[in-house]
Amino acid sequence: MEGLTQAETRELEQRMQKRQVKEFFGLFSNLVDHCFMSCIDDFTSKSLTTRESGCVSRCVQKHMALSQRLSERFQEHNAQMQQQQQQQLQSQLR
Amino acid sequence: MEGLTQAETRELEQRMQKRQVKEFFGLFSNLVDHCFMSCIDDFTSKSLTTRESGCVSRCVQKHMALSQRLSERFQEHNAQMQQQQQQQLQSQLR
Amino acid sequence: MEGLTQAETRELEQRMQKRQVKEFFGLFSNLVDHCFMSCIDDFTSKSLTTRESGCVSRCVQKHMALSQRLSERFQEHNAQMQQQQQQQLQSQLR
Amino acid sequence: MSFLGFGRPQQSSAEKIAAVEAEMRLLTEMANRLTKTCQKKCVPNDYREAELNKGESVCLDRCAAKFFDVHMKISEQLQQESQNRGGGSGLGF
Amino acid sequence: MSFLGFGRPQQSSAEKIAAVEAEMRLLTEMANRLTKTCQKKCVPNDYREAELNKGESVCLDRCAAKFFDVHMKISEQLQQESQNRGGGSGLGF
Amino acid sequence: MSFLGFGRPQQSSAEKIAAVEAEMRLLTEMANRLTKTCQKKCVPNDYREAELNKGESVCLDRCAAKFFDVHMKISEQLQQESQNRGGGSGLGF
Repeated sequence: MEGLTQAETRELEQRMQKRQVKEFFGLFSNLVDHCFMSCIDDFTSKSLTTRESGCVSRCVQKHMALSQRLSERFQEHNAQMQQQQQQQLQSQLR
Repeated sequence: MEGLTQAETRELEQRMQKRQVKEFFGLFSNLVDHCFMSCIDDFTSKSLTTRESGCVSRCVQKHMALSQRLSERFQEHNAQMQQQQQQQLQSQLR
Repeated sequence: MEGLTQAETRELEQRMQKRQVKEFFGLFSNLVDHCFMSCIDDFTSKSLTTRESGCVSRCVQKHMALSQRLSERFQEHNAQMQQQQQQQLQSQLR
Repeated sequence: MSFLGFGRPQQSSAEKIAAVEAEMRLLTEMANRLTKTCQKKCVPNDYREAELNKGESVCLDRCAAKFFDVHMKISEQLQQESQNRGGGSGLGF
Repeated sequence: MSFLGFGRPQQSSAEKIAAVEAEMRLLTEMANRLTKTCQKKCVPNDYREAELNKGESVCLDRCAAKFFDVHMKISEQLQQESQNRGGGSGLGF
Repeated sequence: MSFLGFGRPQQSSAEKIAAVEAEMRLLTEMANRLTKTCQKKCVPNDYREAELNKGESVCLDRCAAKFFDVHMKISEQLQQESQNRGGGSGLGF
């Protein structure tokens, strides 16, 4: 975070924390929606069937695995982008 | 709202009002979208057909009935959750 | 903007600018999503095929044409609404 | 001269700005919904051409006209409903 | 007495208000998702009738009950997962 | 060193914070879209297994690479378009 004073960094961190809470609830809601839509199809009773319950549990695990994997690809991509921008800047400064 | 002073309650109410306006417009937009997507299919003319017009009207009425019903289930659920939390707390304090 | 002082107008413009940046990124993300979902279907390689690449490019162009056209219809509609409101007001004041 | 009553007298600065902002947000939201909806209804997803053809263009114009009608119709229906019940948005939550 | 710990002592005004606001936002969000999801599961899109029929009503009630169960179940699973990993949300990003 | 020009000299505190925030929001948004899109493209909805299998994993990696390419491609196309028209976002509204 070059370019920010300590006070600015603190202010930013507080805002980021708030944002993360909001972000987390958004992702959580999306996950509930997605796994419900994918797994729940039996409305002859109000209790989850064994099949539905297992499906939801696997849906959550699979979602965590896939978002973990995509997160790694995303970070690699960002690191690469930053490197390219730095090289561009340096060649311009020469 | 135990735990809030009068000034805090007023501040909160003002924010809630703003939120409700925003919330209302979001629900309204969703309703327009949903009923349009469900009912409008004839693009040979720019006026609504009798069938489309009737479908939209029923779509709105049905949506209100279903969101009313789900709202009741939601409130029952929340009341139950709160009761459980209170009982848990009381048994911990004993 | 009748009814706003100069300072209020400036404040409003600053907020609008912020809103437009946010708005732009939202539209951009929607466009990426839509053209990706519509055009990308081959996951046997990690490079875009010629077909996919052409499809994305046409998707963007077509999207710009259609949102331009709908934007014109929208503005015509708003102008008409405002005119109606003004006429209504004037007939009430008579 | 406004959907949300902007222009009422004796509003504070903050209230006036908030009202204009809310109205602009509402219009933007409506424009985005219009685009998304009429794109789905009128333009196929295969993108074989970059230009809108005649049929698509006419469809978009009619779709827009119907969208404004449905918007107005539902808005009136909700107001009606809300008066019958004596207040409340009628949207449930 | 709150999902988000509202009512903890020694919070500032702003913190207390933010906590209540966050909780209300969360509940509203959940209510909206419930409506959208159970509408898709239980009510066909053709709108031949304006009233909910018996079958649709029963389906909505069961759908709501299952929705709360799934919500709770996933919430517990994420907490479990997060404890196993020693922190983090487990949602990836 | 930033998409949004963070790091330009002589910004006020509030501007610098807003710029960093905007950039983080943009990245989070992009990450969420990536997840949603590639999940739809690569992972079937029946959830018979809890683990990603080999085929799904490879598909996700390729999907991510293509997503970044499409993102970049569209970004360049819009910039091009906007220069041709002499300003404006080219997104219509």
